Amino acid sequence: MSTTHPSVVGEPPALISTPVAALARANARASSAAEASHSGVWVAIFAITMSFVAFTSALFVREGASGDWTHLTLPTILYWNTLTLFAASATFELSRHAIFVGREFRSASARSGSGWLLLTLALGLLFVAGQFAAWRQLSSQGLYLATSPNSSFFYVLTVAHALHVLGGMLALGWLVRQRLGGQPLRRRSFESTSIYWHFMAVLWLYLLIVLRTKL
Amino acid sequence: MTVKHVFLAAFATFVAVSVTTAGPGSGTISGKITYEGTPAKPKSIDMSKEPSCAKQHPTPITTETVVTGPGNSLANVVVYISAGAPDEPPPSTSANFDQKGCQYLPHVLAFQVGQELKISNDDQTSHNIHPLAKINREWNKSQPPGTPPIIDKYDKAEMIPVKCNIHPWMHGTFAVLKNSHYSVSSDDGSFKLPNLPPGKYTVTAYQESYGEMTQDVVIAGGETKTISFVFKAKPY
Amino acid sequence: MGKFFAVVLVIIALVSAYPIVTHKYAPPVDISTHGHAIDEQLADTMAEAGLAFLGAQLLLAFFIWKFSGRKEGEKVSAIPSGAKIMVAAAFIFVGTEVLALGVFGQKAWASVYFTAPAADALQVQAQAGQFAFYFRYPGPDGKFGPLHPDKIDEGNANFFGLDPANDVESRDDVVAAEMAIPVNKEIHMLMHAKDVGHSFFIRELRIQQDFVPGLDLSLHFTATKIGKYEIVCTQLCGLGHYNMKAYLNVLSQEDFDKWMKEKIAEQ
Amino acid sequence: MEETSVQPTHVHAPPQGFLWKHVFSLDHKVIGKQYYALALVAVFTGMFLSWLMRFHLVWPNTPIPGLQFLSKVGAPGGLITPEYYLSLLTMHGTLMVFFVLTNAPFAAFGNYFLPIQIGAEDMAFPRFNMMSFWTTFLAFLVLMLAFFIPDGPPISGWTAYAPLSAVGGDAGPGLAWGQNLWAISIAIFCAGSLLGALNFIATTIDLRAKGMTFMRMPICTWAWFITSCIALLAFAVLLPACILLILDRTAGTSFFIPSGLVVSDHLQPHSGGSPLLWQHLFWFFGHPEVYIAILPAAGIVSHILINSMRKPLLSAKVIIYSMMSIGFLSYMVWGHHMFLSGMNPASGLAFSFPTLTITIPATIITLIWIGSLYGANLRMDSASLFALGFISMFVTGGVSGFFLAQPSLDIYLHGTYFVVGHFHMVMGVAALFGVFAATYFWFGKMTGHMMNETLGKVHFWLTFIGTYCIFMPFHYLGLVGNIRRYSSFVNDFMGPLMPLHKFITIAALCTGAAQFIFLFNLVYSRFKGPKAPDNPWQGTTLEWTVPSPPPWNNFGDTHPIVYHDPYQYGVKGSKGDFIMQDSPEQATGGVAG
Repeated sequence: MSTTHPSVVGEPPALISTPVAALARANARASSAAEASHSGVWVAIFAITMSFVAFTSALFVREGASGDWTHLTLPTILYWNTLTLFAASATFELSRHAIFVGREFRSASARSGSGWLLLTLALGLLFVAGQFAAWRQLSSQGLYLATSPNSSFFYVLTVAHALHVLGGMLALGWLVRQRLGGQPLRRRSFESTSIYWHFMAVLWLYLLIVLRTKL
Repeated sequence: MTVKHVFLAAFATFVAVSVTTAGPGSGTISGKITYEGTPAKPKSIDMSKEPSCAKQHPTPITTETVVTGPGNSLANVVVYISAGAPDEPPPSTSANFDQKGCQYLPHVLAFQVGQELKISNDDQTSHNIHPLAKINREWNKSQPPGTPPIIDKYDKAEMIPVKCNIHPWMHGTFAVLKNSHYSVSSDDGSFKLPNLPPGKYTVTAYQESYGEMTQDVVIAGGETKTISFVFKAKPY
Repeated sequence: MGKFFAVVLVIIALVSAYPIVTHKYAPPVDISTHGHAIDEQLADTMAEAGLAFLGAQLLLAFFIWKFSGRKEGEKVSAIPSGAKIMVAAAFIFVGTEVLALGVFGQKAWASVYFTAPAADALQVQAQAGQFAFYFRYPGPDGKFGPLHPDKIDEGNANFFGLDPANDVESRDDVVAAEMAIPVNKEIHMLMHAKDVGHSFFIRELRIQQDFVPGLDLSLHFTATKIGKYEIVCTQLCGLGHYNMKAYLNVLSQEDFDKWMKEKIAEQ
Repeated sequence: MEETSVQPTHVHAPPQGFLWKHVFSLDHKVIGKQYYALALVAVFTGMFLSWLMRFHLVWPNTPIPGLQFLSKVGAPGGLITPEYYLSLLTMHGTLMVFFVLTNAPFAAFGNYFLPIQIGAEDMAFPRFNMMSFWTTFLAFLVLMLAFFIPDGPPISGWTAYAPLSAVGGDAGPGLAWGQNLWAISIAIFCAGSLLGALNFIATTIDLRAKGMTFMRMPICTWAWFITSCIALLAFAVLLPACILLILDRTAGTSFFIPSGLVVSDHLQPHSGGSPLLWQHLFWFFGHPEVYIAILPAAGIVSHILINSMRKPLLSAKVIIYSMMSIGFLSYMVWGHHMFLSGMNPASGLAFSFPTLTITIPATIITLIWIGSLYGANLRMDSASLFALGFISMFVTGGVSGFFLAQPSLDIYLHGTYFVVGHFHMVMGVAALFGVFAATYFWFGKMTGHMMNETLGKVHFWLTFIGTYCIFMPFHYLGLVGNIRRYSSFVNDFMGPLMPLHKFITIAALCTGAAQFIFLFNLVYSRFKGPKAPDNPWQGTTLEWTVPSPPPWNNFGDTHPIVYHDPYQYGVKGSKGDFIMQDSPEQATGGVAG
């Protein structure tokens, strides 16, 4: 079977049962999977971008196609939410600083940076709650999903974005759990999460501009 | 519904049936439906899209939403007792609705709640039967030539417009009624509601494009009361 | 096995081409003023695509004939010119074809879609609905009455949703289930969809265009031959799609005037 | 590598127990086989539906015994109603395009062989991989549920054009809950495909073995990689489109429904939407979808052909670049499906040109295949036959594309059987030939048993001749002007065409029946087939370096190192006329690749 193949330099001999070999292999595997998480998150960002491009070009087509588009005054709370989401990006960066830069970096089990991570999580929650408040505010004005094309797009875009933010918070929650439990943290996983998290802020800014723009 | 209710309902029905069938002493309402004003001119129907039907009508047939007769009479008006008579169980006979020459025969079909409705296709082409019910369940089925009749029934009283989706000119009406006291006015506009036990009744006349009119009638015994309905016709 | 494959492939290619070459299955005779351009374009494309089809299939068959039947360890070789000639051939032959068909061959498209209808063209409104076409002529006043979707009453033959009680222009509008037009006269057709997407196709007229709900399109054409032609729907529109059709009745000017007079009398 | 990772996060242990081994397995090979099985169920269902349609078209008054039990309303007395015909048509299209042509060549074989061919132990994200299959399976169940609801399956075709698909039950039977199920199913399918494509891309980028540079990847790996990039973009657009459609149908929004529609005498409450918006979004997905089906098949065919010819292609690089340009161009041509939809006529021309341009890379690929045959030492087994048949089909289906790419010809051919002939040839049958070739080629590797060659050849001949008999006449019908999607031919001039229709139906019934030979061969060989050696076809790529079937972690405890380009054939190697990718020996002589 595999014995006919040359073994890789630097790898332990191909003996299936030795625990050392299994552990080394598992390590190599886990690292390659973490490696992949980096490109995985970029690919995911690409796909999500494409979806939102589809949504927003649908918005432009719909806006241009008919005369029933009346512009929506966005609830003021959206701007506060924008600040919140960008603050969450900043606190994420602060946590990176606390975890990977300086002395704390040496101590693998230290819980440094978990405070910043928790704050990021809280700000993320605050953002979603803020979006919820914006929906409540609109619906109290009698603007529901089906009221007008602009309210339809408003709900579709903000809900889709909020769901993606919640997805990011799941990853964030996992990081927090690792950190609080003193578990080792992979830099790759951390960075993948941070790329996604910053992307959410940028995506939101884009959506806000699209929703504000009058054609 | 409890067993008691079922029993009471059955008993009431039994009584009602025995009373209605009790020939002597029962009265009749009869009369005539007319219109005043100018009704819309019936339009001829062009069936060239369906040659197998078109050739069954050497002279083109016309629209049947308003069918007039001599002396300003109105045909195809459903006259029925809308209040005063008890609900009745359906008869065992079925109400037949035929599609022939891309026309509904009859144009207006009156039958009772729960009564078997039998729809058959005598044409060489597929028809589609789409009763646009609002209170009852709406359905939409096609009937290719050579397929068995569609059997159905309705649970609630309703005036249901019927259309064929394949042939847009085919329109008709199902009048689903609660009791057996109904009549569809004939070509001379006359109708007759026999076998009415003494009592106070509300008589309703329904015309598919003019809507409905009602009158209260009291039947004292074995008498025949004549009433008339006059619809306001519109030229457009 | 290889030789058998080659023979079968050659037979398939030739049998496939036979009905095309002999015009066994061809579009019906064109009756429009613009259709000849489409027909020429079709013939050109058929010749080029046909050559490409036969060439590729026969070459494939030839190579399979010649190089199949594997003997163990037999030496293989490559076509001396390598991949470059393939790429060059594709660019030169197919590229020219693309240019020829894509750029110079668009006359037909332009003649249908890039020209404006003549000012004196006869206006006809075509309405597609599940599952019939109806046509409307403006009548003696030359004006179409406005449409009111809520007034549509098919059982009463009000297919367009006209409101003659309130709209004077509607009272003389002629509505018909067939499309009668005078011969050699340009027709400016206004297309309106009542419910879902439909399409308007007359094979002999080389005209096909979708009805898009909410988007009233227009099209113009001239028929050159008297006769009755089928109008069919080519866009999936629901269960009666297969039976959605009407007739185009191309009449002489006198017959058309007579037809119109009868129709006006019927209103 | 970070120092923080002294402990492995999880040790990838062999799975235990039937459920984890065969059902909720994280193993890409099991998932690949699951996709294959799903595609197999879908393809036979789809084929059965096409039988019913073909039968009904030519014998409309002959009841099909037993059909009334499948649908009492749709087929009273065994006679198919017009709406049930459209239901069959819609479900046939949806099953074939999504659950067969996307699943079989791409998801099934890609899952199984992409990691092995690049020397990886598994996909980058095995959990996502499992989720993507089960999501797809759920989408399949949701779609099939439409057969069993009283409303019946939808009748708006696999393209689900709005507003027919958007206004609900008024527009016809099957358009209430049936259409809802369709839209939900496709949305779920998109999610599953996105997960799968993400996995393919990340795996190809990150998990290649030592020495496996991009240019050393086998052509089929390249095809799967390019396809997953296309799929990522395409499904990312279809998903929002489906969400908007579902909202129009259930929440009363008006994205696709304009004002003033009167459907079945009901004035619709919507206003201002744009039906063309759906068409744009759908075809932005829909045209690339064609390449999602055909590129993996083209890659597989290249891979098999090289092995059968015992020599490399004239240029693998040119094929790969051509595939990339096809993928790129596929996003600029969607409008050619909409020439007659009332777009600006100038954009018709703008879409026509890139469409015609796609012919160039496609021709390059074809010429390289055919040209590479020159001087070959061609083996004619079942896999090879199907690969060669693929080329023939690809050419036939490709040339008819020439017609439809031109708006002026589309004026006549749009909506006719010519279109049906074209896409069945190039997207349907050609892609399926790729799947058949792959099955005969890799079955031994996947199951440990070889398939029966005689049955394979019989299957090939019946299918090859049969499909030409079915789909070539479609082009003729189209030229005459026979309209597609008609449940029966009541048109006046259809009479003379009926013999041709009968011929097609008989050919379809026979060709369909021949597929049972294949099914039998699959099942029989799985259990009774001779044991498969590790490298039955003397192949060079990494899948032939592992046992048949490969162990759960593919390469045992070794990590393969790659020394060569993938196709070292026609050389003097220690094992014959080839050198395997992971063998360090140097090639002497041979043909330039």
